[in-house]
Amino acid sequence: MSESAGLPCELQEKLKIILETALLASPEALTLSQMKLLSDEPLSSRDLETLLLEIQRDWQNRGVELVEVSSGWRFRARPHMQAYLDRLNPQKPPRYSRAVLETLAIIAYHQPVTRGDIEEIRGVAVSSQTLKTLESRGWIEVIGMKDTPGRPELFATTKQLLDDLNLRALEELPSPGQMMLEV
Amino acid sequence: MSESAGLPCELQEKLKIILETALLASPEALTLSQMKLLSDEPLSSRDLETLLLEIQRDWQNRGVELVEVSSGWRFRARPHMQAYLDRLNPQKPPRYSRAVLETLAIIAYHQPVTRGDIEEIRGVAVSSQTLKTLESRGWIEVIGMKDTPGRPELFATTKQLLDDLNLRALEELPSPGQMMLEV
Amino acid sequence: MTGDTFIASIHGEPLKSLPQDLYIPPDALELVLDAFQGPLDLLLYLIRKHNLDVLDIPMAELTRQYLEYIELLQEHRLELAAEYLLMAAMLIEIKSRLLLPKPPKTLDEEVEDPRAELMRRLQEYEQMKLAAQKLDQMPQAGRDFEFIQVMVEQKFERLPEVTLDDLRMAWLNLLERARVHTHHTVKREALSVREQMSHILRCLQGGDFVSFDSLFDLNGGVPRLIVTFVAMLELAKEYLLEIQQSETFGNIYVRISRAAM
Repeated sequence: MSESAGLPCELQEKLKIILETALLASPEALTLSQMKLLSDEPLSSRDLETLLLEIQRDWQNRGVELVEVSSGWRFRARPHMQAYLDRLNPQKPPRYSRAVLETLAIIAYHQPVTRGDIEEIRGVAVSSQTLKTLESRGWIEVIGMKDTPGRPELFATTKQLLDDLNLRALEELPSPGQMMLEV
Repeated sequence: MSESAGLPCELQEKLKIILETALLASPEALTLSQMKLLSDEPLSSRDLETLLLEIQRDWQNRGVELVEVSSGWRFRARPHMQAYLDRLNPQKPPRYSRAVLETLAIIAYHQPVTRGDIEEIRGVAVSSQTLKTLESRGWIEVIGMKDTPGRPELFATTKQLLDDLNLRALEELPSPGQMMLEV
Repeated sequence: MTGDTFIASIHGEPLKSLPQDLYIPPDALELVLDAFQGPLDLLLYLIRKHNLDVLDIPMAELTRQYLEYIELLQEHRLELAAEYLLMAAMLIEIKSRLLLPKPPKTLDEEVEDPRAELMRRLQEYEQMKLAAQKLDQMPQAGRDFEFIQVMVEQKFERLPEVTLDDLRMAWLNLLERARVHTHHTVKREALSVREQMSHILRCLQGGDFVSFDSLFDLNGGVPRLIVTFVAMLELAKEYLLEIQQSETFGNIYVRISRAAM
């Protein structure tokens, strides 16, 4: 597996077409190791990334772009195209309530947290509906039980949340503002 | 609404980008009237179709194609990309039955042969389904009739079979080796 | 919430004193409650509205406003969540502790400000409240942009693949079987001849006479010429070809035999 030599031009073009097709057709982001399966010859991560950056460049002035998200690479329509896409499908997804958003923020920034932790920070009870909304969107999940009386569930955010916000990692979440006092 | 004048170049480029994005992002085929919603100016069906044909041409050598289906226009992966896409979610490839494989082997190694020849060599009757499977796959074809009672069809293998096996000529078929029986 | 003072009327009764700056739609005081995410949110609202410092909350003022607010809500028989009443109790407790004379400092022990816990909770809550707003402002899949998924027609049934080895094994099996049943004789003729036979028949599909010469590939080399010739003899032997020559040394013409068409 060559580390840096780069690929012959023809093979490169062929691979680019296959990669582009797979990325366009895949219902989810593709990881580097998945994409390596698409090449008949062994392909180094470095060569693969070079190809991905080239595809990214090919799409530079189009309405669709290739982005890297937490679970891999995928194509998305650029946000400024949304106004046009909304004309085709005028049903906007509902905006989430403040209760849902605050619960999500607490899980995102304090994870893993129990329902009790969330209630403590918000100062009010958290409805099951709120948690269900986030779970069914695939944004949060139970990752275990806390070893305290009652063994409450521990919630964390998912890769899908990062994907849906077009982020590669949790650290890319906006800072919640200057920390005022340490918790 | 201009009927034929064509659109100014810049507007055309902008519309092409929007159309392409909408067609890529839409989970279903888009009708002409849906696509007309994407233009800020009134757009004639004729101008729209010209743009669609241009997009189709732009995608000519790619792994994805713009096609017109009964419900409108949509992008889809080209059939020959299927093999690559299958690598991403591997399922066990189906296999031909022994009858089909042996029939194919006889036609390949012994062509041109009649159904009777095949039956004589295999020692059992050859079902029409077996021959139909190979014919519809494009691997065998009837190249004439034998001048014997009943005028049976003569089968031979096709160039498609060679292509699919990655061979240049039939001679490149592996020799079955010493196990060959001589008359 | 707007900047205007709004006097609402509930069940026909005008409301006398509403918290300033608070928008209350008529006949819907519940919405006031809904506007806040809980007592911490309400306290933050009061603190921010009066431009108070979270780190140095004037407890008397804050407590007074808070109590005023929940009294108003209670007067109108609105069910207050227990958290609001709990917070009221906590505020009163903090306020009363601040009013009590401070015990003399003992040793180096710091006397904890009774407001500290409340301050901490308010700050933590406010931070998450702002974080929630920021999250909501981020472009979100499905709302602000779409992921692309080009359709893959599942119609193409997956076709079985055949390898050279499959073919070879199938042929070997046949030969093996044929050897067991010796009355079947199977012989593998030179493939090139067999292939050429198919090729010639294909060339003659049209049914017309074709010139004998044209069936030979002159660029294919001598072996190819011989193979083609042998293939033609084989075909003639099997009555699949008609070969005609009208005069000695004249052009030879070949066509597929009527019977073979």
